[in-house]
Amino acid sequence: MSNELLFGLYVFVLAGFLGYQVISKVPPLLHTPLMSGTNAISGISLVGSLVAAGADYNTLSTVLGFVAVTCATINTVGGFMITDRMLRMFRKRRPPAAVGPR
Amino acid sequence: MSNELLFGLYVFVLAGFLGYQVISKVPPLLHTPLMSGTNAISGISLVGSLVAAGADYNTLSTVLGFVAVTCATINTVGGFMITDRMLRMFRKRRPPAAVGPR
Amino acid sequence: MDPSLIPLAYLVASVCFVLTLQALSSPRHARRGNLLGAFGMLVAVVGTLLHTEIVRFEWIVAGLIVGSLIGASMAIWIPMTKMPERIALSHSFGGLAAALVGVSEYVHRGAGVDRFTMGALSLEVFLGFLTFTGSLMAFGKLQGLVTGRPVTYRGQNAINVALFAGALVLLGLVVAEPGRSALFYLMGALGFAVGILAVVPIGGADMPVVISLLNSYAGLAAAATGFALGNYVLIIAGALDGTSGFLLSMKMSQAMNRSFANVLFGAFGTAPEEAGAAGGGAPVHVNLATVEDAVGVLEAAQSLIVVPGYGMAVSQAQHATHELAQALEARGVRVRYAVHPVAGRMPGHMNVLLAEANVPYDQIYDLDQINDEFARTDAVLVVGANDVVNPAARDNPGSPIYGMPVFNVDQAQAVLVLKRSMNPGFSGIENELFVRPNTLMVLGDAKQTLRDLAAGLKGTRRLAHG
Amino acid sequence: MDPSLIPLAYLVASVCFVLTLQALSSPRHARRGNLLGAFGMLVAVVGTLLHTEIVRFEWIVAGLIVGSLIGASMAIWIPMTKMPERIALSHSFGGLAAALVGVSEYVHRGAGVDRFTMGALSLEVFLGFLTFTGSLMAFGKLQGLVTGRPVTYRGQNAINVALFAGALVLLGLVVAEPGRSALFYLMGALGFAVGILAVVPIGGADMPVVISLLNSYAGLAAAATGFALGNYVLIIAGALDGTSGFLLSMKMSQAMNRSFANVLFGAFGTAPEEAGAAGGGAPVHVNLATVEDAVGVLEAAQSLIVVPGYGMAVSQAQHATHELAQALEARGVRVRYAVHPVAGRMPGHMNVLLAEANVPYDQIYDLDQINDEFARTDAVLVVGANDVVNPAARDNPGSPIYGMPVFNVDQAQAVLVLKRSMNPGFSGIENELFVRPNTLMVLGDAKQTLRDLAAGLKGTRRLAHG
Ligand SMILES: NC(=O)c1ccc[n+]([C@@H]2O[C@H](COP(=O)([O-])OP(=O)(O)OC[C@H]3O[C@@H](n4cnc5c(N)ncnc54)[C@H](OP(=O)(O)O)[C@@H]3O)[C@@H](O)[C@H]2O)c1
Ligand SMILES: NC(=O)c1ccc[n+]([C@@H]2O[C@H](COP(=O)([O-])OP(=O)(O)OC[C@H]3O[C@@H](n4cnc5c(N)ncnc54)[C@H](OP(=O)(O)O)[C@@H]3O)[C@@H](O)[C@H]2O)c1
Repeated sequence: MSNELLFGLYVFVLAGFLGYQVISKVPPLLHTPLMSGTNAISGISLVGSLVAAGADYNTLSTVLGFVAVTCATINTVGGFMITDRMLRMFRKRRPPAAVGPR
Repeated sequence: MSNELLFGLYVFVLAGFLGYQVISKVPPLLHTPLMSGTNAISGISLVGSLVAAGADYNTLSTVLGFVAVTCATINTVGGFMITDRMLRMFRKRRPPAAVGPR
Repeated sequence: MDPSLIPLAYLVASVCFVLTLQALSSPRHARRGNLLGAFGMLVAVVGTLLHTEIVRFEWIVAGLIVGSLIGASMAIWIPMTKMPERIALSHSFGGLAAALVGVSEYVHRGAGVDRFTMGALSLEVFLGFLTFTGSLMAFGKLQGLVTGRPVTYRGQNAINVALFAGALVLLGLVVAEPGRSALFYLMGALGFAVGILAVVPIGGADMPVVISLLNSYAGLAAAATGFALGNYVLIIAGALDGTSGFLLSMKMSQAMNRSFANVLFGAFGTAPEEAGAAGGGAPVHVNLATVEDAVGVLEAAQSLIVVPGYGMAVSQAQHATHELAQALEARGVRVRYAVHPVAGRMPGHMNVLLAEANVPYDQIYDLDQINDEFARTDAVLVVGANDVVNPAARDNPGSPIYGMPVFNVDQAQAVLVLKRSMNPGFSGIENELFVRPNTLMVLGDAKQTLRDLAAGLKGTRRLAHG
Repeated sequence: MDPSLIPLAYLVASVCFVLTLQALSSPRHARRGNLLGAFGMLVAVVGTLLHTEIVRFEWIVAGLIVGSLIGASMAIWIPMTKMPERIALSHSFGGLAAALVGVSEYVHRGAGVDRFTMGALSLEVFLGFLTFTGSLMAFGKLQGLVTGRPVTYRGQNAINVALFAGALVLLGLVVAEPGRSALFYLMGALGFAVGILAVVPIGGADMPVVISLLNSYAGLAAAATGFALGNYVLIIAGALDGTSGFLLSMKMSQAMNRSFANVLFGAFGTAPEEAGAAGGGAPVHVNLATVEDAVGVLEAAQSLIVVPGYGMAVSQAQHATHELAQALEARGVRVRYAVHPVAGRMPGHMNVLLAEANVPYDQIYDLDQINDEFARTDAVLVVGANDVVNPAARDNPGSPIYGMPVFNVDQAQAVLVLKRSMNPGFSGIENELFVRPNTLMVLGDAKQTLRDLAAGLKGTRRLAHG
């Protein structure tokens, strides 16, 4: 089986486990920022789009690439900005202990 | 830079993060089993030793390989067995809640 | 610069993304983590531009500018109450992007691609389009552009399953012979259709589950892209998104005590009519209370728990809620907020709104933290919540939401419920709470009612202190 | 079979290892996880045997048999109290194995290896030998084969640093020109030496920190092997071990309120003489108590907290402790166990011993869980603990262990301390607790004393119940 696929598998599996571990530590308090945050990260498909839009394959590819770049950019820029806007709002009063068992 | 190294880096970094996440969830109660458990896992160097001992490069390599296989086997077999012996001993009485905040 | 740096840039980006999610484990560093994520994205983009195949930049620049403008303006002007809609919408963008990259890749490489790459491409395109239309439907249902009620017809699930199976068959054929472009596009079209048809039968308030699930599909699509392009940051980011979306939808289903299957194929929310009938229409002996009555209750209370729900979002009453709470705290009342995991229309929905209104997050408690406190509390203020405070979920095995963990507000001394009418909530079933003797219903838009209550309290401040 | 299956087998093994560590997050599934890990190891080994280069099996089989016999017999017959020694020993085996693989790889490939591989090999050999000798030293110190006292001489740290730097220089040279085998072996020898010299100056009771740290080195060595052989399961397992060892040693240092540097270069444990002098030799007004006095205290108590320490391990008193506790519980006394993060000689040391004596783990409490309870407790039974109950750490800024979080046992009504003498504990400093008015010192081997106490209680059972 091809190396490409193989390495991809290793990376995918490890990242999957890592995701599970990290995400399950996020408290309900921050679930909405989590959603918009992962949403921003998913904008990483931008890197694929850039090649499509920038490589001079043929017009169709380029146009599709352009649309893809636009969509992906909306996600990343929008996602990170709105997540930041949300997280800015979270303030606390008493020491974290008061938040109760974690 | 060579693909080998590159993929290795990806895997190493991801596994490192994963290790951090997973280990930091292990309660003090199980720190000794954790030590002997990782000890058993570190016996994975066995896979390296096997090739050294089994590939007919030259006598020195083979002998070194043999010693390595022995040492690594001591770790894995011993490690997993003793960890199991330890974990068998952990019993509980009241519902986990009684263990207090986690 | 040296293109061989690209994979390193991607590694850096991946690490940043992981740290972003790690930082979300507490509100303290979450914001820094988010900025780090943005930085990582920048690194990834700059790295990509080193790519030797990239020869012309006008389209790229154009796309980046247009996208940034749209994204930024959405981010700045969208009200917090519209967050679910916003997320649904951008998932659809993400899906579309992935799908289009796949198509353009196929157009470019043509029949030349090897089997494995072809499989990845096909998955990418199928999941991409599915996410695209599915998320748009979800958006429509949340916005009310499409009816929030489940749209059902005979053999619906059968049809959907058939379409899905069909897509898989096509996938197999295309992989077997990558040249068959017609089949490839047909498969994309099927993804397009499945996205719509699979979401149509799902009730409006189940959209959060759908959205999270589509989030994980989008993640898988991204990962597939990564496999197709041999791009590891795509695989990593995709895997992270995938697990995130999946875990969230799991948690939601659990918090509603419903199986995935039930959420996706149960057409939940069609029940109301019958349920309503069972409930015998509008319930009797309701304590309809005036603002004055309610003010009286609040004055008498030493401790108060506020239970916000979807209604608070609808009437944008979060600020009014906090103002009332502060007025009461000024009178020495202990005020706490109880937020149910599925209150509102997305996970953490209420937390964000309360945070927007400057409610400190350590004044907000989870279900398990506070549920025993209600019995020891003088008054509960239910602001536009309904299902999450429905005792039937606890007591009445016949109820559609039986078994869903709910707040025991009915155990408090007095319960004030602010809503506009006696209508049921999302689940469409009657709420016994509203006819309990210790419940006072204060009908009207939540924001207005809260303002009136605050005013009423002011009026009586002197009395209270004198 | 098909050798291209090897990487898949390794992937399966990696997943198993991750699950093993995940399962350790609770005692419930930990055991199953461990078995899964063993299974993963089996898969990895079988997979490796598909390797085309493996042509002769006699040495392999021999090694596997010998190793299994030694490993198994150690695992079966070693007493739980010897766990730290056992782990130190097997770390040294691990280090040796890694180093030898590196050497044999070098012998085989000779000057032909490329730079990158050479770097990995060198790291592997250096860290391997360092771990080998370092762990052996640690083992010796724990066993008492080597003096547990820090061995120090002028310019010691300077010398060690110099050796380490030298090794790095050699590494650079070898990588620059892989042919220089002499330098390569010299570097290995340096690792050998550094391992010994770096551990010599560290006190016996700091060995746990050293062991964990060496554990993480062993992990890095394994990872390096993985880089050299392009073997990903080695990289993954290495990374997991590395982080585990590192995190544990961090936690220990924190629990002792000491920096890494202090542990590694502080020669901690040389202090006793001066400290002893400062304390004015053996302290005065000690309440030396007879077993009868102690029995009286236990009879009067309604609640008791047991604080085990290294001494319980030394005298193997865990069973006697549990028997006494049960006798008291039979009389209606509430008994809890308080285990300090660094009680004993390795993390979780006391937990394992108590588990061996069938003490249910939910009767055992961490520092932060129980430290406020002492003030509300009638009696505390200190079984061979010393430093972890030394009030000086809390009150006396001059003390070497000042700032280390300790149990507030001195706040209890009465404190029974079981130890053999007035000698200090590992840290070598006097313990004010022993001269407090509410402290009773019951000198003698812990196990014997506990037996006597139990007997004493039996004698008075009738009274107590009548
Ligand atoms: N949060 C999630 O992630 C998630 C996911 C899936 C499903 N759900 C479902 O969504 C529901 C959430 O429960 P919930 O109690 O928060 O909301 P709910 O049960 O949907 O009830 C909302 C209540 O708010 C009232 N309301 C609407 N507009 C109002 C206004 N302007 N002023 C005052 N009241 C207003 C409505 O009554 P009137 O019309 O009489 O005013 C309605 O009864 C649950 O059934 C949950 O299962 C949530
Ligand atoms: N656990 C870890 O991971 C770790 C790591 C690094 C350092 N350390 C250090 O190790 C120490 C552990 O503290 P600790 O309180 O558990 O132990 P300790 O401070 O070393 O004291 C042990 C006590 O047990 C007594 N003892 C020895 N043999 C005995 C026997 N047969 N019967 C009765 N008593 C006996 C000794 O007094 P007598 O000689 O008078 O009997 C000694 O005072 C701390 O200083 C900690 O910093 C621990």
